[in-house]
Amino acid sequence: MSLVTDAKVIQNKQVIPGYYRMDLAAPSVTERARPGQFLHVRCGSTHDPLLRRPISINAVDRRTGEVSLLYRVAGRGTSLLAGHRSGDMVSIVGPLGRGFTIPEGNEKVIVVSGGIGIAPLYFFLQELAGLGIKATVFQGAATSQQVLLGNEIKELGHSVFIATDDGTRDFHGSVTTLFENYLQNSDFAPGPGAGENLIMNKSYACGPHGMLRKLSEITARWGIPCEVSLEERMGCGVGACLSCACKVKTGDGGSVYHRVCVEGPVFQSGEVSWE
Amino acid sequence: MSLVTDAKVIQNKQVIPGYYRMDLAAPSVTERARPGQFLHVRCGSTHDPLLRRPISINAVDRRTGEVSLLYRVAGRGTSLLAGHRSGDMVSIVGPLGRGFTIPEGNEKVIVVSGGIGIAPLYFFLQELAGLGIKATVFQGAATSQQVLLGNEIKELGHSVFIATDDGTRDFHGSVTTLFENYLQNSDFAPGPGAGENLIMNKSYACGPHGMLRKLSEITARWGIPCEVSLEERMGCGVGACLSCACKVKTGDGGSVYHRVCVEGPVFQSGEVSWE
Amino acid sequence: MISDSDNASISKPDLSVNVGGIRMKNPVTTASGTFGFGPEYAPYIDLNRLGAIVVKGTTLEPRAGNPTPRLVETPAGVLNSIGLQNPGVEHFIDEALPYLAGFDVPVIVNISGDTLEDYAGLAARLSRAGGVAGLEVNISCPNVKKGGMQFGGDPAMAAEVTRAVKENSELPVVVKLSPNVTSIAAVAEKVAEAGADAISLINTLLGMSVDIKTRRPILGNTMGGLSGPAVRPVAVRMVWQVYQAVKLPIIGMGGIATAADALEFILAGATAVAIGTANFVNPRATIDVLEGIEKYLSENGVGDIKELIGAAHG
Amino acid sequence: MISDSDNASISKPDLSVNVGGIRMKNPVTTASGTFGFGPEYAPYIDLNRLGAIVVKGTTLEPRAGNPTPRLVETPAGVLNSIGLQNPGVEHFIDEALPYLAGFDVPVIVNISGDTLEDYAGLAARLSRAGGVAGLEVNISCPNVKKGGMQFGGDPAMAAEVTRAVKENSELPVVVKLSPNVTSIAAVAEKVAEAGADAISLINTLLGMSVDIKTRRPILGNTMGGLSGPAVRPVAVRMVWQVYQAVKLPIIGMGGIATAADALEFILAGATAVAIGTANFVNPRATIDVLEGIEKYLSENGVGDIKELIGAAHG
Ligand SMILES: Cc1cc2nc3c(=O)[nH]c(=O)nc-3n(C[C@H](O)[C@H](O)[C@H](O)COP(=O)(O)OP(=O)(O)OC[C@H]3O[C@@H](n4cnc5c(N)ncnc54)[C@H](O)[C@@H]3O)c2cc1C
Ligand SMILES: Cc1cc2nc3c(=O)[nH]c(=O)nc-3n(C[C@H](O)[C@H](O)[C@H](O)COP(=O)(O)OP(=O)(O)OC[C@H]3O[C@@H](n4cnc5c(N)ncnc54)[C@H](O)[C@@H]3O)c2cc1C
Ligand SMILES: Cc1cc2nc3c(=O)[nH]c(=O)nc-3n(C[C@H](O)[C@H](O)[C@H](O)COP(=O)(O)O)c2cc1C
Ligand SMILES: Cc1cc2nc3c(=O)[nH]c(=O)nc-3n(C[C@H](O)[C@H](O)[C@H](O)COP(=O)(O)O)c2cc1C
Ligand code: FES
Ligand code: FES
Repeated sequence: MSLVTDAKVIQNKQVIPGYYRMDLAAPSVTERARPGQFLHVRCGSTHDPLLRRPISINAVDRRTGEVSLLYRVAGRGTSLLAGHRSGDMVSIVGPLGRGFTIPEGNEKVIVVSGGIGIAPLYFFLQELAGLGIKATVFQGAATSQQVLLGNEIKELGHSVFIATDDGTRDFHGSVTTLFENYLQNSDFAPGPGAGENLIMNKSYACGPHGMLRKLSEITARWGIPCEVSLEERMGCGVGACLSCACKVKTGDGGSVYHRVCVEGPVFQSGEVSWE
Repeated sequence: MSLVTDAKVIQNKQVIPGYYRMDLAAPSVTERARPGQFLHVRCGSTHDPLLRRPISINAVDRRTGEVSLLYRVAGRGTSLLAGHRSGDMVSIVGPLGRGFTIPEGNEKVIVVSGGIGIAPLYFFLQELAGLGIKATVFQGAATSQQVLLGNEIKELGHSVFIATDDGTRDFHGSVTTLFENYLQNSDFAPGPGAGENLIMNKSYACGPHGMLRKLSEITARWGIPCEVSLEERMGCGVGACLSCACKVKTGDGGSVYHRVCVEGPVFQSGEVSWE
Repeated sequence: MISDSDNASISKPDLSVNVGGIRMKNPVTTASGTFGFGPEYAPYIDLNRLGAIVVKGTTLEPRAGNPTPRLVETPAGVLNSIGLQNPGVEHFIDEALPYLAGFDVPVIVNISGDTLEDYAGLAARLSRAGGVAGLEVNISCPNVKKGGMQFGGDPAMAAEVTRAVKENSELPVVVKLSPNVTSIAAVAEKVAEAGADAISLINTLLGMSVDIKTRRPILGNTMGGLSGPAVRPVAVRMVWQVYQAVKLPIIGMGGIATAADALEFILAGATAVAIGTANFVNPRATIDVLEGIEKYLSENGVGDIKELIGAAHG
Repeated sequence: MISDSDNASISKPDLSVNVGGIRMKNPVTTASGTFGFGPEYAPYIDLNRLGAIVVKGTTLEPRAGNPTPRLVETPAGVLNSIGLQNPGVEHFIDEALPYLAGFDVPVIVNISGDTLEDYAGLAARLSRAGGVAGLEVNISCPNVKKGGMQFGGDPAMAAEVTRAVKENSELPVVVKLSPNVTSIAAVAEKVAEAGADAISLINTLLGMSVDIKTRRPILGNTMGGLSGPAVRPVAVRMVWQVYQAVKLPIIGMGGIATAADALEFILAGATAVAIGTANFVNPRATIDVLEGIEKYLSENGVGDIKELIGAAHG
């Protein structure tokens, strides 16, 4: 059972314009995958584009051995990926990276996603549901049309609050503002110095860099631990090339580079040196 | 009506293992194409492989505006081409190059093909049939299974003699030997000094370089004019880069490089400097 | 989003550039040796839309060129060893120039030689010919008098060639640098001191390829020049370095296939860009690049291409 | 067709090579900086099957490395500006070497420095460490005492570094050449005279890339090193030239992704080959190359890989 596999495409379809979902037959992945981990995917078959592309595991079906990817067509690699059809083979490496910490069970879990950031968080929410944990999900998208998996998340039993940049659905504005409004108006949220309640809350996030930085400030201010899934340009995906560096604070006020592909992609927001 | 077009794939199917036929909707090509001309075909969509590949026009249907290509999967470009499916678009440039001279009508026409060399010759034989000219075709292939279009050529009304390298069909040996045997045993063929008959024969050939060189010797010996379609690695396909050079004899005993893509791919075998 | 782009759509952006005295209506030209003498691409594009046409390398005497194979594809690139096959300068003046005179586009003639005298002779002859807007001096040729070392490999020799051409011509002189050097800036500096009006770069990177079936080099001439998208990062870097080293306008080239590629060169410091190998893949590449640059300027509210030249230096 | 291949299948071909005293059971090794310290690829391949392992570049003191982005993809290549991030030689000896000692594979340590003293110190320290089969001297670093010019850009400086290392170590010394030079043969000759036991090449080609959205260089460090299939023709050419210039064994690298690529280098003159960027694309690239070479030898009835080294020179 190797970490590098040629997986058969079960289906690959556009879910909304510019966003695709690909299901792959990959029992070796579904067996081992944990939420927040990613696959390193070969999008073409030639030397151009050369590198694999990191794509989060969006969902797994351990019964069928199928793993789902949810991806946005961002450039050359992902457009080649979008051209794949059922029956094609795709070379994948993984599952790779360190995923989200699964809560012990008694925390109130908050999930904040921006755009395609929902991809790894959905898998996380699947696992939580399996453990009987209901999360409060804040989901941001550009427009109402781009709210991905909103219904599926509700079906898992989670509460979902939606923010759209253009106001075409629910809250008009950024998801971080929505989240902060919520914190201010809700009684479950611990303000600074909320004491015992503090351990009762834990947040998990994935989205654009700016959103995560903002969220990191907010959660720090409110004293809510926050795990963020970061992106960086990757070479190897396995820790060998040191290209996916992320600056992480050291105890002594300095900083050191960690590898997003091995020590991440999930980091404690407080340890990330946001700049 | 441009010489560079994105043509829709009507069908692309394997005809025998390793050989494909692709039909493209390209009325701008079918209108202008002459036998022996080629298309410069973009096989992939990225920078690797970088260059187009020259593929002869195998047949045209002027009624439907469809052009057919018959190709062997030789390497990276042609294998990408083989992966195309109906509905895909393929960028083509052409028709390019100088084709075969269409006989005046009173010559006895001989056609000699080796392997995939039948591709452009089939289009030529189609045109001959349209003009009411019946040719004598010598077709060589590695094995009986690799005799392409043999029946179709007969259906056009031409006589076909087949040679296979492994003897699995008809003559066991090279097509040039078969052809020379034929010349020796037939009365239509002019021996050296056959006088008037000489202009009555004209031969046309396409195939591996070694076969064409051999054929050039034979036809020279028998005094039969011979047109050969040559291959050379191409860059531009339009005469600009001078990479597809073919050494052609000059009157004064010297030689000069001609461009296979513009002055060829069809040359008089007598003018080619075979080496 | 902002009305900048609306403004831009009212008045078309200014695309004109001046390359050391060669006035181009836009920055897009052709790379020598990839565009023949012009007519080859006339069925595909309107030559009149080009900023300039740089023709195939010309020598004093006709050259037969190298044995075949002359071209081999490599990952995202090609190796060529054409060997300067050309009909010689007299034939060029008699046959090719009159055709080009029919277009409203500056013609830049690429010249090559084995000795300083060759370059001097070519410069003098072409200056008298009329219809030539400028000379591009290819110094990637081996200097036969100095044991075959490339003129372009040595800053002092590159300067000598530049002087030989300048002394024999009133035309704007663009010196085309070889990338196969330790310091492209050092070569550019010497060439600038010697009086060059502009610099073009890069010529091809020296490379080779071996056929594992025959166990011999593939190219008839053993080594060849690498071009195409593969070399683009090297070319952009050299444009960047030369822009910092000298004040001359630069014609940037090496792997440009799209407007985005061309803009990389302009931002790195190129005043104009040349399209080479990409013509083989897309016979309309020059025009596609031109139209893409126009679009970028409009969409970004840039009124004049000259604002972008070297802008990446901050 | 012929029974050669039948014979070959009876006795396995001899794949062993000797690179200046480093005895490798086969010619396949790893390119420094692309294979970490070894454990990163252990989940994908059996490290024991490698001819040698060349580890990430090591310096005397720990280095933090360059700001991000550190990597950008280019056509058939990548530009990197990692900046020699590494935990320093002491940490390497304490943490990485013991792991590697668990395999029956020679370990070659790639060393880098800003001064001659750095190289001398590293050589001395690693020679005492035990478990090191050889040193690979990366001379593509800027010499801080000489204003930042690369050691590898000047034959005399390259020779000085070689001597500094040789004088401080009994280990076989492989000097890794920079391709960013006018004459790779000239550098190789000086390095050979200075006592190198072997030569490896090529390191990365200096390149850069500009972001047309931000209008700034993409890499945090502005310039970076180009590697991957794009550079292969340049690398093969340099192996060919160095093979003709000096008698030393060569470790060839630059864009090798398949056995066919590796064989090009061997036929051009390489005794061994290193796989770099290809590991990122195919974590099993080293083993795939090895198995492909074995297959080529068997199919062509070659009993010993050494028969092929430099065979393309005819
Ligand atoms: C751990 C991880 C998990 C991910 N999971 C998902 C997922 O589930 N779904 C999904 O859609 N995407 C995901 N991404 C992002 C995805 O990897 C990129 O969108 C993809 O690599 C783009 O490839 P491309 O060839 O299509 O675009 P490219 O042509 O490579 O790039 C498109 C544009 O993005 C820029 N760019 C490329 N990479 C980066 C980068 N790392 N940082 C900043 N700019 C960059 C390029 O310069 C270019 O402008 C993930 C990324 C990481 C690191
Ligand atoms: C005018 C013309 C018409 C053609 N018509 C047809 C046709 O109708 N059907 C058809 O199947 N093929 C035809 N060919 C041949 C076809 O162009 C090649 O088979 C194709 O380019 C191979 O591309 P590839 O990427 O698949 O193989 P590659 O990977 O490029 O090459 C496969 C192998 O062939 C070698 N090679 C590639 N090109 C050449 C060359 N020109 N000379 C010698 N060796 C070479 C390579 O080194 C490699 O070993 C024609 C060629 C020409 C010049
Ligand atoms: C087939 C071919 C022929 C060339 N001939 C010449 C030439 O005659 N003179 C010259 O200065 N450069 C010549 N070049 C180099 C190009 O002008 C250009 O510098 C180089 O190809 C890099 O640009 P590109 O990557 O866009 O092709 C030639 C390049 C190719 C591919
Ligand atoms: C991410 C990365 C890091 C590298 N680090 C080093 C290094 O530390 N020392 C060194 O000598 N070469 C280093 N190199 C260069 C490689 O060892 C090799 O010479 C080069 O990449 C060419 O081979 P390739 O095309 O197979 O990758 C590095 C290359 C890459 C891509
Ligand atoms: S991508 Fe290579 S270390 Fe993370
Ligand atoms: S392929 Fe360019 S001239 Fe023929």
